[in-house]
Amino acid sequence: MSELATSRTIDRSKMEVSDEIAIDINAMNKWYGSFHVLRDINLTVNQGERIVIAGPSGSGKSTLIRCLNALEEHQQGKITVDGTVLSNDLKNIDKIRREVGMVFQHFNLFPHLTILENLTLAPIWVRKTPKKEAEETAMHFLEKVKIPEQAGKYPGQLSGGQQQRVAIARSLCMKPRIMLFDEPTSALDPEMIKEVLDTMIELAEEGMTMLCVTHEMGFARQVANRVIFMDAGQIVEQNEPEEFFNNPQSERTKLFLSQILGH
Amino acid sequence: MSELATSRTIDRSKMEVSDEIAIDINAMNKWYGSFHVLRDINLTVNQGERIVIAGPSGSGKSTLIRCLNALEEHQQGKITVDGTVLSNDLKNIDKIRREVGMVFQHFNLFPHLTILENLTLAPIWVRKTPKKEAEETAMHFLEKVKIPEQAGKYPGQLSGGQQQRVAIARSLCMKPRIMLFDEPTSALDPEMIKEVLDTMIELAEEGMTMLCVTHEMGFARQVANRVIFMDAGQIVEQNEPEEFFNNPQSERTKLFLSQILGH
Amino acid sequence: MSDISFVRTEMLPEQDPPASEVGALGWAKHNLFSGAMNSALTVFSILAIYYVLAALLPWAWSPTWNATSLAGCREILHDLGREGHFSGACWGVINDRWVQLFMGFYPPEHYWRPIAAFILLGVALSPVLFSDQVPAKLIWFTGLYPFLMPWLLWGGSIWVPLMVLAGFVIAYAAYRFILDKMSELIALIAAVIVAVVWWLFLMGPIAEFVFNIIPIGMEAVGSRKFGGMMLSLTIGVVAIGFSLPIGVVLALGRQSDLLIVKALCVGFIEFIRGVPLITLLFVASTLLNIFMPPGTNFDIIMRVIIMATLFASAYMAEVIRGGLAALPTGQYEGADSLGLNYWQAQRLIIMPQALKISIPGIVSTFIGLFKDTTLVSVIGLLDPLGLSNGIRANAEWNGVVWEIYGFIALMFFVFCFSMSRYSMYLERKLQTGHR
Amino acid sequence: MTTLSDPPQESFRLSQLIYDTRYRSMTIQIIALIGFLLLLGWLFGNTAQNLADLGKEPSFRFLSEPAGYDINQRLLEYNSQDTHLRAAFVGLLNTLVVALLGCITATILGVAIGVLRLSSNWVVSKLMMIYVETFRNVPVLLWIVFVMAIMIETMPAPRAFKGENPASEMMLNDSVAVTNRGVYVPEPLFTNTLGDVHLFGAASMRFDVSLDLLALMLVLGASLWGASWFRKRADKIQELTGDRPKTWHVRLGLIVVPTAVLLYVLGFHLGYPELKGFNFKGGTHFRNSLIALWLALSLYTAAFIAEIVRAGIMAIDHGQSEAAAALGLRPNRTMKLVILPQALRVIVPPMISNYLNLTKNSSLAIAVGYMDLTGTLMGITLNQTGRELETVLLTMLIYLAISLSISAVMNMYNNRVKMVER
Amino acid sequence: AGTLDDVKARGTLNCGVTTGLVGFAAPDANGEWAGFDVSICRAVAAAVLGDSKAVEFVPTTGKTRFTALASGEIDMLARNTTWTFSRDVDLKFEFTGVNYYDGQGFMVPKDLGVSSAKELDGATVCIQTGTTTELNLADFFRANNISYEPVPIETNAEAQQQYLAGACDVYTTDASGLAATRATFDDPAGHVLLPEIISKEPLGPLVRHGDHEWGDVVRWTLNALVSAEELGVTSANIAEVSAGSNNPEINRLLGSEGTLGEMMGLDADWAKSAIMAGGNYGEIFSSNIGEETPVGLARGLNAQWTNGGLLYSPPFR
Ligand SMILES: Nc1ncnc2c1ncn2[C@@H]1O[C@H](COP(=O)(O)OP(=O)(O)OP(=O)(O)O)[C@@H](O)[C@H]1O
Ligand SMILES: Nc1ncnc2c1ncn2[C@@H]1O[C@H](COP(=O)(O)OP(=O)(O)OP(=O)(O)O)[C@@H](O)[C@H]1O
Ligand SMILES: [Mg+2]
Ligand SMILES: [Mg+2]
Repeated sequence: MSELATSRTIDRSKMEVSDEIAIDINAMNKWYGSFHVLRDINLTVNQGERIVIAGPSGSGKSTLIRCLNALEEHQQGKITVDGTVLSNDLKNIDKIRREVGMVFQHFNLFPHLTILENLTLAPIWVRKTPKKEAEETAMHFLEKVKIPEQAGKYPGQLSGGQQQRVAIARSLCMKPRIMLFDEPTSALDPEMIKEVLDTMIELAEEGMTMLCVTHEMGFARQVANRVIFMDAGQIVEQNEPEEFFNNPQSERTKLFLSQILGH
Repeated sequence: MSELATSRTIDRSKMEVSDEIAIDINAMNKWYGSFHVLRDINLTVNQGERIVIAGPSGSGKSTLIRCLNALEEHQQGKITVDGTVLSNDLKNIDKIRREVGMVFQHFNLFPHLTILENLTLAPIWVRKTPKKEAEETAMHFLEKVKIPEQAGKYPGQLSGGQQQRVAIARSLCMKPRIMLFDEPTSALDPEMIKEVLDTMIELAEEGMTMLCVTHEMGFARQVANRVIFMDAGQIVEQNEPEEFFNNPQSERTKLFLSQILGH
Repeated sequence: MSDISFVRTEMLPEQDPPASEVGALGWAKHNLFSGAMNSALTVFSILAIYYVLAALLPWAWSPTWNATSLAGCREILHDLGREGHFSGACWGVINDRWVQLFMGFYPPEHYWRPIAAFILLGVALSPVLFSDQVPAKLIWFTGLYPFLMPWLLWGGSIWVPLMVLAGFVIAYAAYRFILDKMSELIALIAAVIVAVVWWLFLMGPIAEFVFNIIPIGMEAVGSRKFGGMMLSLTIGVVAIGFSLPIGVVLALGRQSDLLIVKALCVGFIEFIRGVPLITLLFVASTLLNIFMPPGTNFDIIMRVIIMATLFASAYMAEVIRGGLAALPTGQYEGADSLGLNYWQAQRLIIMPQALKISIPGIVSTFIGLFKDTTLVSVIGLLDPLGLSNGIRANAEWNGVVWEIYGFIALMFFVFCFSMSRYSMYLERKLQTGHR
Repeated sequence: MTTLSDPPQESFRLSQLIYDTRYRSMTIQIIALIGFLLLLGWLFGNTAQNLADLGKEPSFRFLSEPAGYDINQRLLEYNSQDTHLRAAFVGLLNTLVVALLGCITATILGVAIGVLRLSSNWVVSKLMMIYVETFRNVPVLLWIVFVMAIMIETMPAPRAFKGENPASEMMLNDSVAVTNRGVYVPEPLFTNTLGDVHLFGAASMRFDVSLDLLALMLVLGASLWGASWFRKRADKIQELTGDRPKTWHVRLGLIVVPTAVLLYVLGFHLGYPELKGFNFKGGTHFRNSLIALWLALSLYTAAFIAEIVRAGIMAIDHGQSEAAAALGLRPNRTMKLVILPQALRVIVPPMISNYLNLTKNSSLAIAVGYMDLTGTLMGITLNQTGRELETVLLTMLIYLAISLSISAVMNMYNNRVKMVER
Repeated sequence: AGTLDDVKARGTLNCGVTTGLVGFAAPDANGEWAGFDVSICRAVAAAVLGDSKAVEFVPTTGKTRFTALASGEIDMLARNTTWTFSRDVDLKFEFTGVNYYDGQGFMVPKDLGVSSAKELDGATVCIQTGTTTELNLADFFRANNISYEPVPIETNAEAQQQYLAGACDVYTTDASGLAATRATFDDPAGHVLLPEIISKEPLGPLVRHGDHEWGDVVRWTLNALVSAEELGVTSANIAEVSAGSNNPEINRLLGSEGTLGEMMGLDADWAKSAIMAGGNYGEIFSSNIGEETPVGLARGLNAQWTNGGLLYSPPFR
């Protein structure tokens, strides 16, 4: 794992954390059939926080963040996102999904639409933005992720890193207040990882609330203000990045860190 | 690109070049449809020469060596291989193919046959060697490429480097006088590249005439006695390796070398 | 910001999920009643199932197995107090005729022959289908089976299939002989001509001559005695068997860059695939004899098999073309660079791989053809469906409908379903198999 | 090796025919062509010889002779004195009708079943699996006779509608009668009818076009065009403002009102079927043979289409619908905007071959007495005239033409869809 | 060579029959064919080969029967086929006699209350296709200027099914077929045959045009069966009678006098074998379709000329 993911200097000054609560998870439990994937999760995320979630494979990281925008259902406990309680009520789910953007490991761009169409689809159909306006926003975000010239192409014609940046731009077009990332760089080649991490750092600098499942520890150090370590469906340890990496408390965390930073 | 492909000391003493002409290409031209791929190629290769062909992608390197064993047809000029004129006559083509071995980038082993069967197929059916004898030869060459223990396996069960060595052994089983290599290492992981290059160096030491398309410049330095640089379907420059690398003449060659050795 | 550091000192044990998530209840909640729409669908489906079963089961539950005529059935049901049109099935007809529905008019004392033929078919196919579980030597048997099967089914002198086989040997010998002297193209053409001459003109008299000296053979059974399921299977198996080589040739022709050859193959394939099978069967029943030299006379089953073979070949060609297309060009180049010629490359490198990829497609073609053999009833052959007419033309069973149709449908279902499952299994195996 | 002497300027040698790659392919092709021509010649020779022996000369004159038989199901006016050619034409139209109807219903059914098979509802998905397996693994001919038998045996005969206390009653306010002879529904009639135009005079291909129908189609076409213009306007508004105006009532009005006015002007009324004598009179009669064939073909083909649809949808990565959901798209929008456009590309090509199969299978009409092309030209005409060669070949050619045109049209569509995706 | 030689060389007779029609031809559970048409085939086989079992029965449909015969696939066709001009002349066949005088009739359910075919205006009529019936039917209704709705059906079994379920009001085919079909009904009395017989349907065996030797064999075998009934020769008394009788015609017929068999290229006792195969015409009739059988046909036109029928065999002389 690359220790230092990016070479640019990072401006931590803008990354302020407000007191407003963005996400509140209270005694949440989830089962797949009879398998207990998430156990008694309690977590509060403030507006503007950048949280990195790490942990061994199968520890429930993806499941956790997928619960936050109702891609998975939880069975016990209460999740409040941006003041809205996540229940079975479709209206609430719609509302939350509009506030929360998500980026997947495998990009999940729509291959039959051009990049521009990928970006404007949801604004037009969900937010009811005029097409023109949606396209302007889209181009704005494409410029932000540094590929405005690809607007007319199809996803299949782009490299992995470019595709992932388009995926980030697609989420941003919905103007979300919170962004979830599920291992956004793990399907990419080393050169491309950098492009994507740069984009994410920029986002962090602008004060976006972010929950990010990743094993890019360099990114965690530079950007996160909290690192959460999960194992066996539970939050085992959380701390500020410096503390977390230099002075892990639990045995499991130590073991995990030694493995991941070992080579 | 690794500068020094192999660490063993190379015995250049045995690599003698005789006066006999192995390949003679005279004013050869080739078109794909109306696209002029090879332009006025003139090249004479003596018995025992080791020639490396380099050049940017699409410059016609593969096409050139594929013309030499009639995998592609040329439209103008004369190619003489080992004394036989490459014409439309099937008999001549058969004869040349028997004298010329070829190793491809993607190995092209036959996945439904075991390694041993891959090696004995052509000797049995083309050279009409008795099966027993063919198998002995095959085992001999398998030992030479250092994987005799894999004889009974199927290609799918071998690593890329092992597969490429089997491909070399397969060509050798036909006892060719000339070997053509088309980027034999470019589909391999770094560790495997070494295995394959070692095998090729050994071959060179035994005095085999070799034409090799490759970007392994370390190999070119150590083994080749001539490097040919192609661009846009033409031979732009040819020279001894030392001269070629240290003192390139043409601008294009310089540009190419700076790119390929640059990082 | 509050202190965010947190360390869990004690790991939580796994807990059982809430009662509504597991067990029958949880299962039902997730699989049957998740949402109003789903619940409605569930109720509706269960009602539909109930309705069908309520109509079907009482009818099917009918103790008429031993009745010897429809009137007998009615009497039995009458005695049970069941009256009316749908009071109960008349299973007596199945009891009386099931053997016939399977074997047609094949002489009962020879029933072992078709049974053996179809069991041996399984053995012959096993090296292809279960290549990892049976000895590879068995492939020899696979090669011999095409000669064994007709002999078992039709019987007669053993010398006929042996002489047909000899044709291949002679052709091969001629090929090798000429190959030493001339090009392989000439050798190939000569071999074909030699074989055809042998089969058409020499084989018959020689086989008869040898038979007179060494009379080994089985009692001949004419194809008119074939009927029922056995007829369907015979047509299906023989047609698929013969269509395989023809399909390979057509597929190669369609892939080739020889314009005329390609045009001929494409024309044939598209023509056959463009017309309904039934028109081809009409050609078999009304025209084929007109196309043959005056005086030739195959019986109708032979003619149907010929047309079914042509029909299957066109579909087979497309299946095999798919297999060929799935091979990387590197395989051709590898073969070329080793100096193998076209036919060697096809035989040793390309076909073994292409055919293996095509097996699931071949199995589906077979299933399709097997189902389509029911069409022969339209031209008067007594396949199961044709036999059902014959059976209903007997005074005892006149008026029986559902029982026979149901039984025939069941027979086809069992055959086709098991084959389609098998081909699915093969597809999975091919996907995960080495490479 | 010493210097190479120039090869002698070679003249053509015979062996080049075989060894020279340039001539070799020629040689093979010419041999193939000669072989093919020989085969063809042999077949022609045999045929001519055999026909001469039988005293028959191939001739299509019989086509212009009176057919002598009646056809119950016909779109054109026809009687037993019309020619065999016209009978064949009537049969051809019947083939096309059942094929068209079959393709439409098979698609609807198949898509529904394919989607339901993917349902999370256990009972429903298993039920659909049973449906698919049952229908695909039993021959279609058996299904045709089966469905026909069910129609005949379980529906009431017209007689059952008779008497003081009829055993069966008409449905929908006495307007629809479901009998074992088929279904009778009200037919549209016009008091102020515009009459018919007769095309092709007295030729065998002649047919009448109802001007009423023509006028209706024109008006309907215009209305549809208007409606689509309206929809396009809605698209534009959505593009501009983001909000999509509700247009369905305007569009519905645009379609319904002009048509209704025209119907009123023409004096539209329904002719109800009524039991008179042996049969229902009036109304439109869908014969049991048509219904049985249509149903059986649809049900059978639907099983295959369902599998195609299922495979098509499953071929779409699950991530696609998750991504759409994460963007806040509702499931039906996701289906329409994301899943279907992708799935269609996978689905269409195998769908074409199933349409072709359905069309070819419609030739089994013979089993239920539906007078399609096989039943007329290759059936009664063949039997009455004894012209096997001519009738069978003609039938094959017509089917071939149908098949080729279906695949041509569908391939065109296919290419268009492909273009969009680079 | 002629068909006769072929048959002798082959050792079996290939005889075309229907795929199944009650009383006329149907296979039983053992695959043995039986019926009125089948008996004719057996008689010919017995006459030519001396073995009534030496027959291959080839089931044919209305459409395939003529090609099967023309192409030589079958030696004779005994499949309730109507002797018409065009079949004899245009299709190039030779009818060798009539084994059943039939006519096309109508059957209706009794409760329909119809007593004449002329009252059938607007009725739905089931017809078996591939026969002359559809032409007769079209002619009849056109001549009487009434409308009808034809329902063409491939096989008798399906026609019967449709008729019984009420999918058609009337079933029309040869009257013999109607009677045979009615006989197997649950309630035969509930159905009536209408008085109109709208056509002449002389049914008989046929062979290919031009092979007169073979035509003679089939023709005279049929005549032998008819004559035998006229002369009182039955399968029961034939052993006794063939030893010699006072009636010279019987003697000629059975081969104890004269060389009739030899003239045809058959054994002297050809007719004896033919009669022994299934009895004389009367016996065949009564055991397959006669009044004691489920089919229950009366002799009617098919009685001997001496009994007011049309059966009249030329003399054996
Ligand atoms: N749909 C599902 N049904 C049943 N079990 C599941 C499902 N999805 C995930 N699981 C299980 O839940 C556990 C947690 O999965 P999750 O994907 O959240 O892990 P993760 O921490 O994201 O791992 P990774 O780093 O490999 O992505 C795993 O054991 C996985 O097998
Ligand atoms: N079969 C073909 N038909 C048409 N053009 C071809 C074909 N094969 C190669 N070309 C074109 O010919 C040119 C030379 O191709 P070639 O494969 O010889 O290049 P190369 O030098 O081997 O490149 P690389 O390093 O990428 O392998 C390229 O522009 C290529 O696009
Ligand atoms: Mg994960
Ligand atoms: Mg290359």
